[in-house]
Amino acid sequence: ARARHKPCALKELEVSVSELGLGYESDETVLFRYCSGTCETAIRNYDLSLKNMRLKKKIKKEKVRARPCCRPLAYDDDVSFLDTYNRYYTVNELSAKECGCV
Amino acid sequence: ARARHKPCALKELEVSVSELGLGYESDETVLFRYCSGTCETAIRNYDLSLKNMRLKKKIKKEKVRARPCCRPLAYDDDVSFLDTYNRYYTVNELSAKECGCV
Amino acid sequence: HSLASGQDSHGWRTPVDCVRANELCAAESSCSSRYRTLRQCLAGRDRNTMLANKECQAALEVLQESPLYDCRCKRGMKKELQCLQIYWSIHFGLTEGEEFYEASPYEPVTSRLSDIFRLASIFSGMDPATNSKSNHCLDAAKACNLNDNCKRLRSVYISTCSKEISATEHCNRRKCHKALRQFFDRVPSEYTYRLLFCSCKDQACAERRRQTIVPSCSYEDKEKPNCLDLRNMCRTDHLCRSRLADFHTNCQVSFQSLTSCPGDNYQACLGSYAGIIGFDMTPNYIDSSIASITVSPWCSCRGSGNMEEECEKFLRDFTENPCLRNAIQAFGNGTDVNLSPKNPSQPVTLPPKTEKSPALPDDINDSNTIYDTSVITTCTSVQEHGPKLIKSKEHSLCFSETQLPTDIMPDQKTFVDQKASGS
Amino acid sequence: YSETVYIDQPAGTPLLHIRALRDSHGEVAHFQLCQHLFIYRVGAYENHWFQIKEKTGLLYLNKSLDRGDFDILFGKNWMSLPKVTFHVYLSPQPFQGKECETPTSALVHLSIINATVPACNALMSRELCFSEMDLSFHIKENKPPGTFYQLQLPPIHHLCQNVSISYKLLAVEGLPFRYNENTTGVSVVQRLDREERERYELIAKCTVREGSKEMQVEVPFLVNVLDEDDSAPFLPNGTSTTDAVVEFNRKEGTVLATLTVCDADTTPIFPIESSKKKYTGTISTTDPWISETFRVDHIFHEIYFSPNGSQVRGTLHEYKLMLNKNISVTENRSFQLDVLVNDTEFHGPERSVMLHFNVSILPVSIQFPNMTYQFTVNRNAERFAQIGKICIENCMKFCGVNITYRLLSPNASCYAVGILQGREDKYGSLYVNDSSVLLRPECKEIQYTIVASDKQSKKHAKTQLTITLEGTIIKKEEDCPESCAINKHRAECEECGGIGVLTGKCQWRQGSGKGITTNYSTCTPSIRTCPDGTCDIIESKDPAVCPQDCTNGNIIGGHERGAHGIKSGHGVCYCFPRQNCYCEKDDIKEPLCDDVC
Repeated sequence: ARARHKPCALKELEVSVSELGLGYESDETVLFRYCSGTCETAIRNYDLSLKNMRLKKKIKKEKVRARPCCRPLAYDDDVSFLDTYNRYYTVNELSAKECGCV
Repeated sequence: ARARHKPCALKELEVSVSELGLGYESDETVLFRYCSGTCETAIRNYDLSLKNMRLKKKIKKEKVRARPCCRPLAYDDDVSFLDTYNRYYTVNELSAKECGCV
Repeated sequence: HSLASGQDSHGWRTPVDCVRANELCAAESSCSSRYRTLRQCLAGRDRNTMLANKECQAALEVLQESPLYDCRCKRGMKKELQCLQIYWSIHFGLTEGEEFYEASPYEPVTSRLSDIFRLASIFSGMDPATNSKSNHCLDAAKACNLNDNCKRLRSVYISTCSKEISATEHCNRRKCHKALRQFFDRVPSEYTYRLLFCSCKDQACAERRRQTIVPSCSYEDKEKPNCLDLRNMCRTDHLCRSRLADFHTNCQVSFQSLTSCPGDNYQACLGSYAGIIGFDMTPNYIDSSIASITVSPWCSCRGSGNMEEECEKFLRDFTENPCLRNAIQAFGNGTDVNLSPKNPSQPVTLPPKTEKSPALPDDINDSNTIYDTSVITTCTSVQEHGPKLIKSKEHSLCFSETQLPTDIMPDQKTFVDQKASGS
Repeated sequence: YSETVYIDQPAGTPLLHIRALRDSHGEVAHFQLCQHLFIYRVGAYENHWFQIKEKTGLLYLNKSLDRGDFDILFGKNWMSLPKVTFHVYLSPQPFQGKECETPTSALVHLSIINATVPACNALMSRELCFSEMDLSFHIKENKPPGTFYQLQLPPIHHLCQNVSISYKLLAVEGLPFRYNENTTGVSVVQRLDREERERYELIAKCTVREGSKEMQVEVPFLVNVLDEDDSAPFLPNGTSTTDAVVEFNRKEGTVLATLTVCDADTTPIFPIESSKKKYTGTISTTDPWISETFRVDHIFHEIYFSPNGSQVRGTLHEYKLMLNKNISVTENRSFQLDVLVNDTEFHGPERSVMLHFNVSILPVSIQFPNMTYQFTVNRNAERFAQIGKICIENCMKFCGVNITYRLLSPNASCYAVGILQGREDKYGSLYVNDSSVLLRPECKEIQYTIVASDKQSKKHAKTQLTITLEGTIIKKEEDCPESCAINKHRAECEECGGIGVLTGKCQWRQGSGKGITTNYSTCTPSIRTCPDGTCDIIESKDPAVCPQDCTNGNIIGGHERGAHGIKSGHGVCYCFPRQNCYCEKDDIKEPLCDDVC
């Protein structure tokens, strides 16, 4: 059976700052919260119409999105840390606080 | 040069109700407004980190979206029309009123 | 008659906070008028001339009955600053004004380090100090980042303190101090102490501990002021003055107690040390050495003129304070002195010996500790203790006559002058 | 002073001995208590219990303090350490009944114990020998000798007659202190000189004999010498004269020269204002121009002298001759400027020293080096392309001289180039102002006259500037962004032009790629000027020229923000002008998929 994906929801993962891959080197850990899952239940008339119009080439060569996205609706507070060179950095809008289908 | 896409913005198209592909047959036309364009300037640390963690397989087999979507933030009012069988229909959340990168 | 105020089992007045006391007094005409009179009496006049004035004397006597007289404040209470302003409006005038040690306006701390360890292990699921594995200071930062409140307020002060304003102005120190005060006032000590007093086995950890308060902005400065100047500046601000008085009250070396801390309460000392962070007097680790823990405010005793000894004594309360050092080490090792708390109500009967000079302001510690001098009184035990250098002026020296340190007394001789006159 | 008083000690019990040293030989010390006792957090009470002998300073119990008295004094607010404090007033002549008025007093703390006095054998030898206050004394220098302390404790001596308590003062030979075995008094036997030695560390040793038992106790006995202003200022290396030359740096606040004056006395650094007033440094001149044009700044810090091996503190005063206003480039004069340094608190002779500054103000000329400026500009250059810098002779050395640069162009139709100058810049920056002109074939070589003028002196200089247009015009790529900074990859970067480009194409700066570094990869109109960590005057004209250096917007990804723009970044940094900048590793090719990823 086709892999069924869970509905769009907030997940969390404790990772080290280095693992974020932003270029910072620090052993401090952060709680990385992200949005994962499908938005099948949030499809609107808009989406159906847009999909049809792309299929009928009424809309061409345009970057349009004909299905809702599971994305953060709000972000956590900034997080700060000391890197391995003893310098402080602050990263904003790193972790999701609330998810939704948009 | 690489096809450069314009930033996410509201576009509009006048189409007949039948062309919407929702199954209604009517020659009445509606102003279909949709969101089109890229969201490059709306990328956040969240997106970069989520992308990195997917690449490092810290997040696997999950439907996650590591880039903002250009999507409607609000929808126009409902639209009504008389179809070819002289029956009235009303369709809601058909057309975008405002677009944004989420 | 005495105003409605709580009374303990002794019939002594139990202190209320000064905001409440002020309200009680304001509601009572004789008290409020006397309070006004006393404030005028205290305004700038020498205490003795004030006491000689009948009206001031009468005002004082009435106020002794009011809860205003021994009201106190609580750290982090609502209207803390207002409470302190009321407290100092009375007590600043009634002390000499230049006491070396001022009594803390805060209520004595009853909680102990062991309470913090329990809470810390509940929150983070591991005993903070016994996690011998890795870098405790790094673990403390991890624990903080996993707690929303700690993470948020830590990020507020770090981003404020590390934000470059311009090529010439390194940071906004005033905002940085305010953010630091908020962090230490609003985040539970289970998190803040772990960041501030974590124990270290390597230099990286010790440097991380030193960096906790972002010293480049909150602590270091182009030049070092004189410590007495720094103290004077601090005492012009009610909050700073109160926190410094609290530090002196809870961390002042007490030779009678096992731990060198008044009432053997490490928590009280650590709490008041954390309380002066975010003020002019902000102290910090002076280096990232793991051999010794030395903290100090950013000041020196250069340029003290005739007050060098007083300046050095003030500085030693930070740099050579066995109570503070033991408290920091105790927290780092996850140990606390579990003395059964003495029953405060049981009055002292044994002839207590007065504690070491200089005189502490009164009722510093209501935990009824017996103060006595624990100086070695006989030299017969020198071998057991080994030769003792002049460690610090509070400790008695114990040398046999022939062993005086040469740098002071190359050929030491007893000075006896038979003919010296009596006066 | 502090001591302990017990309940029911009989009236007449001696408590402690207040000592005073004389300021001059004729003085006789008189001691007096004031009427009130003050009990902290309790209040003030009539003093019935304590009295002092006016002539000897012996404080004693005037009335025994019984339990009733204790309750009166301390009943209301039970404290762990009941304590009484009061002042003992000192006067060189007898008191005329006026109380608590003399400026000199000693503070006495008496701890009141709610128990009867312990028997001698219950006291530890430490308590038999010494009071618990530190034996640390402060004696003013230059004062007559006298006894300043008595080792024997009056109450112990009174109470423990059958215990033998003897003292010794262990000290090195030749110290100015004597110990009298009969009175146990310690005296200073000569005037002390702080500038010779400011601290003496002795040891007080006490031996307690009771029957066959003998115990000894030793405590530090410290004497600090208080300083008086008894030293005149002197010149450390004898130099009171120095040269002060004003040439290119003519800016207000410039320090021209410094002379130092030493003083063997200490000068507390707080409160700074009063200490500065103690040592004045005034320009002595009648010429208003000199007083207007120069000022003297005085700073001082503590230094150490070491006469005969011991270390004593003194003060080094620095007098800096500074410009009090900008000086015109035409000003040209030489003179000697004298500064009178005065130690206001020293009352001896030679309390002041005259410092001499040989001032020479040299005129400086506003001229271009004898050359004309020639630059070539590519016809594909875009607006805000930086062509080069214009500078009069020694321009980088000038300070406080406001040189402005202007272009005069005879050939109005080919007016392609402009000149700008940042507020702190000492040079003019040439840039392409109208790129459409570059495309006109008739404009090949454009001549300008550059004028540099000094606002204050109205002096100016001129030179010629020739701009030669070169290169064949290339067709502009479609779909290229307005700013080079938007491009994330080398290919699209070097394909496109953008505002500020020199040759029609953007340039790719390949960084080191390690961690967060100032050497990040990025696409720029000109590697020479952008990014260089400075948002210069031309870049600041349009956010699209060099957002890497000038952005105040959000920077996403691993970065460190400078005062303006990106100080360092991770991987590739790219910017959307007036919006965000991004720094991210570029080696990850993420498929640009729209739907399901």
